[in-house]
Amino acid sequence: MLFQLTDRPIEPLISSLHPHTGAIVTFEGRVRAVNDDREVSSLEYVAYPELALHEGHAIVSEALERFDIIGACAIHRTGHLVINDIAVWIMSAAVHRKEAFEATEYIINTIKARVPIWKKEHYSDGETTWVRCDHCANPHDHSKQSKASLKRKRYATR
Amino acid sequence: MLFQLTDRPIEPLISSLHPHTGAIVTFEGRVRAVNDDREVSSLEYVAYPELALHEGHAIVSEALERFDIIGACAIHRTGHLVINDIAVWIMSAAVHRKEAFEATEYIINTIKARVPIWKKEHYSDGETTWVRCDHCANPHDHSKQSKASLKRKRYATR
Amino acid sequence: MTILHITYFAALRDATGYSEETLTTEAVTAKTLFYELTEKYHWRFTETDIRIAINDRYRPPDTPLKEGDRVVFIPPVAGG
Amino acid sequence: MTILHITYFAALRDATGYSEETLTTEAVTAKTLFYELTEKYHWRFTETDIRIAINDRYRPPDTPLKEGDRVVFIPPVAGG
Repeated sequence: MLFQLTDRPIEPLISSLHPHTGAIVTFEGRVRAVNDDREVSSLEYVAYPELALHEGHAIVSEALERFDIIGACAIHRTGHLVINDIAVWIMSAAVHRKEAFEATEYIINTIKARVPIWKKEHYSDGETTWVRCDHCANPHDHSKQSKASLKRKRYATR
Repeated sequence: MLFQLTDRPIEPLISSLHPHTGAIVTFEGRVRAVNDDREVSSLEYVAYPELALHEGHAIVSEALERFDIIGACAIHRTGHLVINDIAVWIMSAAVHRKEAFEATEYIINTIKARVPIWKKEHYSDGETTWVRCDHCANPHDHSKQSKASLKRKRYATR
Repeated sequence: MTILHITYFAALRDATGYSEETLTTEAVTAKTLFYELTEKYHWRFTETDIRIAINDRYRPPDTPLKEGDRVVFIPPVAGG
Repeated sequence: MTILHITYFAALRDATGYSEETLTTEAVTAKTLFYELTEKYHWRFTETDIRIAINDRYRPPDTPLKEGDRVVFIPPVAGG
């Protein structure tokens, strides 16, 4: 399955690997608590399923043609999501790492540009809005969090 | 823990996330069944632990300085590994995806160049050799598997 | 006159109040249909904001419409 | 004369047959010690193949050696 939509939590699981696989690069798009300086409490993703599945499948197929990879797949969540939930999960597997990085980045960039999925942000003040895109169409300045403040809290693995 | 060595199987688990995290890029280096056209049956990784931990920690710290990321970590396996085992696992988390891709690629490239870990390949004919590096120092031609043959088998998620 | 099925998603669903409608139009291309519906619903999107899908595939704005087509105007996407 | 502790890893461990040894040397720098041990063990590595660690940190080849230093010659690494 090259591209899936699901309204259930995404649990990444790489089950069956080609024995020549030397590199796997995954991308997780997570729900952020802050977007454009507004405090987000939750999100709603809505897809146009027939076209989204067609485009998603085409994008992963294009990656398999363009890059020397062994396999790739992508899953996009729909429905109601909360902070830190995985909205999209992408994986590319290759013999060598360069191609796996390139393919995964290509797939997420192209999904964001082409797949008909929309995001409604729910803010902590009760307002909601359909986001035009994560990082480009809003007219006001995308002032960044200071790096120091972001680094105050670290996360760990197990 | 920015950098760890372990002689136990690596099970990636992202447990605690900064709420501003919007993008996580992971890299898994897996044991390949074929290297330089020889059939590999298993591998042995040996580390110089005191220096490997120092360099690994320094590399992840450098990534945190150089790239606008929220967190990063890396784990390298030691001991005996078989085909498809994870040899190294790296993760970077950021507000936006570009920086997460860059940091993860920087960390794996720099680990491969600097961390004192060695790999002995065991071949199916019973021979063994210390690998000088994955992809550069061997004098003979790195003839690639044909893309078609690699793509004969795909792998799936779940 | 052509009978068409229009489906609305996201901000266009909010703007029209409909998830779908069937209508009869004189519009010959998807682009002219878009202008016709802009008059009707006064949505805030312009032609450059929107992509067009006909029968579940992206199509150029000047695509001629046929009886029974399913038409979707795609507001800016925000997946990922 | 300086007393040093040498640790060998990977291909150098195989070449010397030792994981570590303590030796007394006239070598003043890590680089001259490397040539001294190349004479002794006839390993296949040249100076350009090898990096040098002294007391668990990478150091330049011309680093002077001190009594009690732990010296490791690092053959080409292959992690990842």
